[in-house]
Amino acid sequence: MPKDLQLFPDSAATGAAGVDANYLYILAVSVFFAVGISLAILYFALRYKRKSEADVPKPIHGSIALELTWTIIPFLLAMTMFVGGAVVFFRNYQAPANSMEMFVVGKQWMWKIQHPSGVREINELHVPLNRPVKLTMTTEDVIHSFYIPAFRIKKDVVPGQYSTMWFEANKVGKYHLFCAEYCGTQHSGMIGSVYVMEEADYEAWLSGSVRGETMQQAGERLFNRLGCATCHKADNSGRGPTLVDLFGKPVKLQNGMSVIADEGYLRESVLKPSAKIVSGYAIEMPTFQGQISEEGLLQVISYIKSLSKSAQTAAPAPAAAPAPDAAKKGGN
Amino acid sequence: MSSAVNTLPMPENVGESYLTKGKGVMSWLLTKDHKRIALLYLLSITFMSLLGGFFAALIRLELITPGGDLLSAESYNKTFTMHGVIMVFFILIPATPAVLGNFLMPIMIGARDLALPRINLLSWYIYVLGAAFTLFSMLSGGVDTGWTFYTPYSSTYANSAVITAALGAFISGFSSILTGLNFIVTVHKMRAPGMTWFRLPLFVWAHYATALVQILGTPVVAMTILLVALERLFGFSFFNPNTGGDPILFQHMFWFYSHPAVYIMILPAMGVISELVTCFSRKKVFGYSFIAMSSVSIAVIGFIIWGHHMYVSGQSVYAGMVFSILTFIVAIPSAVKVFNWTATLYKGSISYDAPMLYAFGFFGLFLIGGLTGLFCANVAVDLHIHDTYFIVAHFHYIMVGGAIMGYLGGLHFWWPKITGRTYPELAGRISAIFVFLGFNLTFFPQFLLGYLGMPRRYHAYPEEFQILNMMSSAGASVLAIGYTLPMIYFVWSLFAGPKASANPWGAKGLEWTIPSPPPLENFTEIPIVTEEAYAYAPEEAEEHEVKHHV
Amino acid sequence: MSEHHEHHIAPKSMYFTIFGALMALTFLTVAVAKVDLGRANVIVALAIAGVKASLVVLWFMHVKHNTPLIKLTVGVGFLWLVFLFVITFSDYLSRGMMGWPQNWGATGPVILNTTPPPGVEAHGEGAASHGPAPAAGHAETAAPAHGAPPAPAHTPDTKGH
Amino acid sequence: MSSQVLDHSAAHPANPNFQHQFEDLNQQYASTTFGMWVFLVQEILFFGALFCAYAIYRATYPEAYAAASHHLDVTLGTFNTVVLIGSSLTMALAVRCAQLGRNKGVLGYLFTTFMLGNVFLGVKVVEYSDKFKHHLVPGANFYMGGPYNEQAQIYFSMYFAMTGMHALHMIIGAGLLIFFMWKAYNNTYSTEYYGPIEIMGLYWHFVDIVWIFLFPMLYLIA
Repeated sequence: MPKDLQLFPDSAATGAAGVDANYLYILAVSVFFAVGISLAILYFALRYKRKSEADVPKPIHGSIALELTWTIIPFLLAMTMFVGGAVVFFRNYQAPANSMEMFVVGKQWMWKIQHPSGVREINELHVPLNRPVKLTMTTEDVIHSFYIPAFRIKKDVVPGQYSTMWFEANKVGKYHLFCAEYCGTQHSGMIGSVYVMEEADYEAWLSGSVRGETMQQAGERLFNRLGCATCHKADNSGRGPTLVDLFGKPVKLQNGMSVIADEGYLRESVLKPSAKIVSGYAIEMPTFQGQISEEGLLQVISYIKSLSKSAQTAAPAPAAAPAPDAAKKGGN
Repeated sequence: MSSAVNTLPMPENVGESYLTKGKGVMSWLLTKDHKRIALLYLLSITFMSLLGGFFAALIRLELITPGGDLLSAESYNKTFTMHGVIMVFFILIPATPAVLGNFLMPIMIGARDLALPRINLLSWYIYVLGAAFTLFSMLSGGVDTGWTFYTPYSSTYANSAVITAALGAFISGFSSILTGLNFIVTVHKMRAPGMTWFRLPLFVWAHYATALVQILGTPVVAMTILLVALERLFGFSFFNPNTGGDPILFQHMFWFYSHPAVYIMILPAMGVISELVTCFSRKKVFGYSFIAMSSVSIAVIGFIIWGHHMYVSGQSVYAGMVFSILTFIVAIPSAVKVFNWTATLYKGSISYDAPMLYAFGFFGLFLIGGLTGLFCANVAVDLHIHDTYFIVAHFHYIMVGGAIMGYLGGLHFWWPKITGRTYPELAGRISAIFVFLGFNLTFFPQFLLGYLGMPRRYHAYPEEFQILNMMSSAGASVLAIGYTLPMIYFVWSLFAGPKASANPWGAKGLEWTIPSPPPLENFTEIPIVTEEAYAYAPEEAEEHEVKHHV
Repeated sequence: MSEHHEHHIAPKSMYFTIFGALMALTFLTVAVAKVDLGRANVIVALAIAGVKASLVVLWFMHVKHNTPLIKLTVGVGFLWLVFLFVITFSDYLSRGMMGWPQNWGATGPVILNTTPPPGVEAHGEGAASHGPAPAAGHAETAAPAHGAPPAPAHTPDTKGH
Repeated sequence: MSSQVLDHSAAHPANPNFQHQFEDLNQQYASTTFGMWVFLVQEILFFGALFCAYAIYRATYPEAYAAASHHLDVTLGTFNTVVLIGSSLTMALAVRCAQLGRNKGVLGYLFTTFMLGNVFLGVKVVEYSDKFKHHLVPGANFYMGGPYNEQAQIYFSMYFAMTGMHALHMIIGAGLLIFFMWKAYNNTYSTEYYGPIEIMGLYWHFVDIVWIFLFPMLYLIA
């Protein structure tokens, strides 16, 4: 038997309060208007019931004053609702600088989640309490939507692009994870759960769970195996621009414009190098489309991020780095 | 209780009506008379609504239990897709304009027929062709992309009859375009002398605004669906991410039409409600020009707010803000309408005939539907409720609570005029009450489900949502009863219903000055209109008798 | 309501002058396309096409001497086109703005997103010897001064004609 | 005389093409031409959606568009533009003859328009076969070479969609021209009844305007 009838979802993230506040405010205004108008209609319907067929009511054309009042007041109310929503929406886009990075790859009917420390999960996400977590998400096939009702957030993952979303869990527990954008036969099977754990439990789980090399190490291994290092040398002597200290910085392009080197830019430069050529370089880089999976891309990007001093996110130092110490910097 | 007193001298039903004026099937299939074409539409739309309703029943039955045990996942997806495609393209969009609009609009403005009768018949044949394609796609394995055909699933990954269903929707779009074209030309060029724009009944204003949306919106979705079909058939890459295409561009072009399409569905119903409220409170409408202008402003603003379907889709933050402000602005004209209708009831002489009960039902449901739209327009709340059952409940309150209630109310109100027979009054009231109660029982729990986070289009759902889903399915059976009642007593009234007089409700409007059912040419003489719309009260200043020479 | 309007028949010469103008504009637009004006090419091509289209609409389709209703209809048609273009582009142009995550990748034109997010100085300031010359001003054509010149000596000009 | 009732019988002209739902031929002419203009507004939006997709992808991949458009033959495109504007001229002259009631002139000009339309379609067939030969049709065996091979598929998808839809409208137009040539042959048109020819003219000029925008957008990318 399902547990008792729950009418309001529990909230387990800092962002949830903002959404609930907006919801309750609009609910209050709506109930006020709905009840007001329904009572007016009911009262008029009863009060002015047709007594006899012959009676003909006095015609009332209308009044400009009344029309203006019930145009301007709803307009102002609506604008306050807009502002309430916009504030929370903006906050949702600004992931705090010190947030933990996690990577999500949607695939027809499962969520593959990678932690920077190398832990991989399917349809499950373990997060520490009171720590901002930033998700960088993409999909290998169709559009899905990463949705955690208890945190009141969702974001579509679109093929060919990275979508980002962040939250800060503030209540321990196990919460639903849904796919909210229709994605095919098992759309309703693409669900899972998010475990919010105390800091200590999270560290214990992290070290306890089986994992190989960290994402940066896997990225570096891929970086060398695919031959990126031959052109992208650390001292910028190769045929391609150096990647040291690149992440997060604006890059001057061939056509005179500049663009911020974020995850999406790095991903596109790997898969479609000709799309944006760095100024001063030839179009020589081959496409790696099909030679590198979405997870591999995320690992290479993590490696490139690790080369940047300024964008050094507080990636949790792997508790026990079983792998040999980081390969020597900057490739051969 | 039904008011039978007529206030205008009534020509008795002399001569042949449009029903008796031509015999045999060909006289119907090749008719150019807007009244017969309206009846052809009535039959085909009723058939399609049986089909759409069947799929709705299947969905509700499936969702009684958390596990997906009535239908397999794939057939459930095909069921809700077919429910969506049939309801949107073949019932909600054509219903009021093609049936009531086609029949009444020419008569209301004092014309013999629509401006382009052959194009009107062509529009019905295109509708039938589109319906044939959609039904063929059903027979050849069904389509499981949802009525929105989102790429890249619809263009690359779906392995069902997507192209046939897409062509069905594509073709039905042109039927809607031709109806809109006919209405615009007729209102501009065919009004009787004296029928100025601000003497037009609000029913005509609402259909004029609808026609604007049909003309300006439908071609964009027609092209978008064509591009998806080309991409799927020949491997062209319009929205294919592998070659640099952007699935979000499909969503932009799709919703550019599909949001104004919801105004194609609701505006005609608003037109019907304006007529019902004035007739049954026997009073001039409150703020005539405000209601007329709010219809047109809904049609225009409706075109620049489609992005509220895409707040979480990867659209930029800036665009989300722009669409949110504009979406809140479009809510204002709808609010103005509801306020004006309520004010019309003030100091009226209100009778509770079946059409008026449908109008009260419309008020209740459209209020909830419209106000829940504010939640969806708010970007923060939409982060949570997008693609959940909150959205499903919202648009059902507007589309079924608004558009279908208005359509049924209009059908009851003009049934005597269309068929010359009177439907059983008590049965009409009972069906209105059933529909109102059944509707609230079905869709109100879904608001709660939505905020709890139950996503849309789910074949199986977590257990804690079961109680609310069961309530919703229970309500659906009451709603089903409410909808089948009219079908029974309308058909019954065709044979055994008492003959209807020309003006059974004592209503104002040119359609009530001609016999029911009306003669083929509508008017023996084109009338000269000299008074305002809904001039119920014998005001001394405007006391002009509508001249009639039989 | 039928309004009565007399039809004046345009002289044949009008049609030929308009035809001549259209021919001239056609060859003009082809000639201008050969000159590389950078992004202005699109604007010029659209302007010429706009002039040609309005010539056809006003004279060949008789909208010039037509009722205001017809003129309004033509105007509404193009106004709705502007709605579609402007609002769809407002999404695409603002995807990278103000340092928000660009969720880049498949699309996102480069036009407006040149401001780095707050607190991040431009690439290469620190490592003067690394990477192409810091984006000081528009030094896009000068060969970037850095360690080892890339293989091809001159800046590869991908903007071939 | 201010009779309240419009005297109905006098307004019925004897013209066989008069449709009875109208009051008189003027109302018929006004309604039908206005109806055509509303139809053309719908066509503007129909092609507008295509141009919007084209514009978004051109802003996103300007170099790919430039590289791909070099595979189009500008001289053939220019020739086609001249042919189509010429057919627009002859169409306008046909309408003028109809207004003057010269059915022979109408027939002649319609025939010239019809032939020019076929020349245009012939050139399109040549261009399309050239694209097929050079593997430039998007899909499995598309290969353009060069760094922009991927995004060029978008350009050519747009190319085929836009010029294909335009050619389809030309074919429909050609069919209509045949119908109107047959009507002109039967001396249908006169100074007070020439609406249908003007409507055909509006349709043909619209298709010409679409090409006026298509030509620079597809062929003349620097």
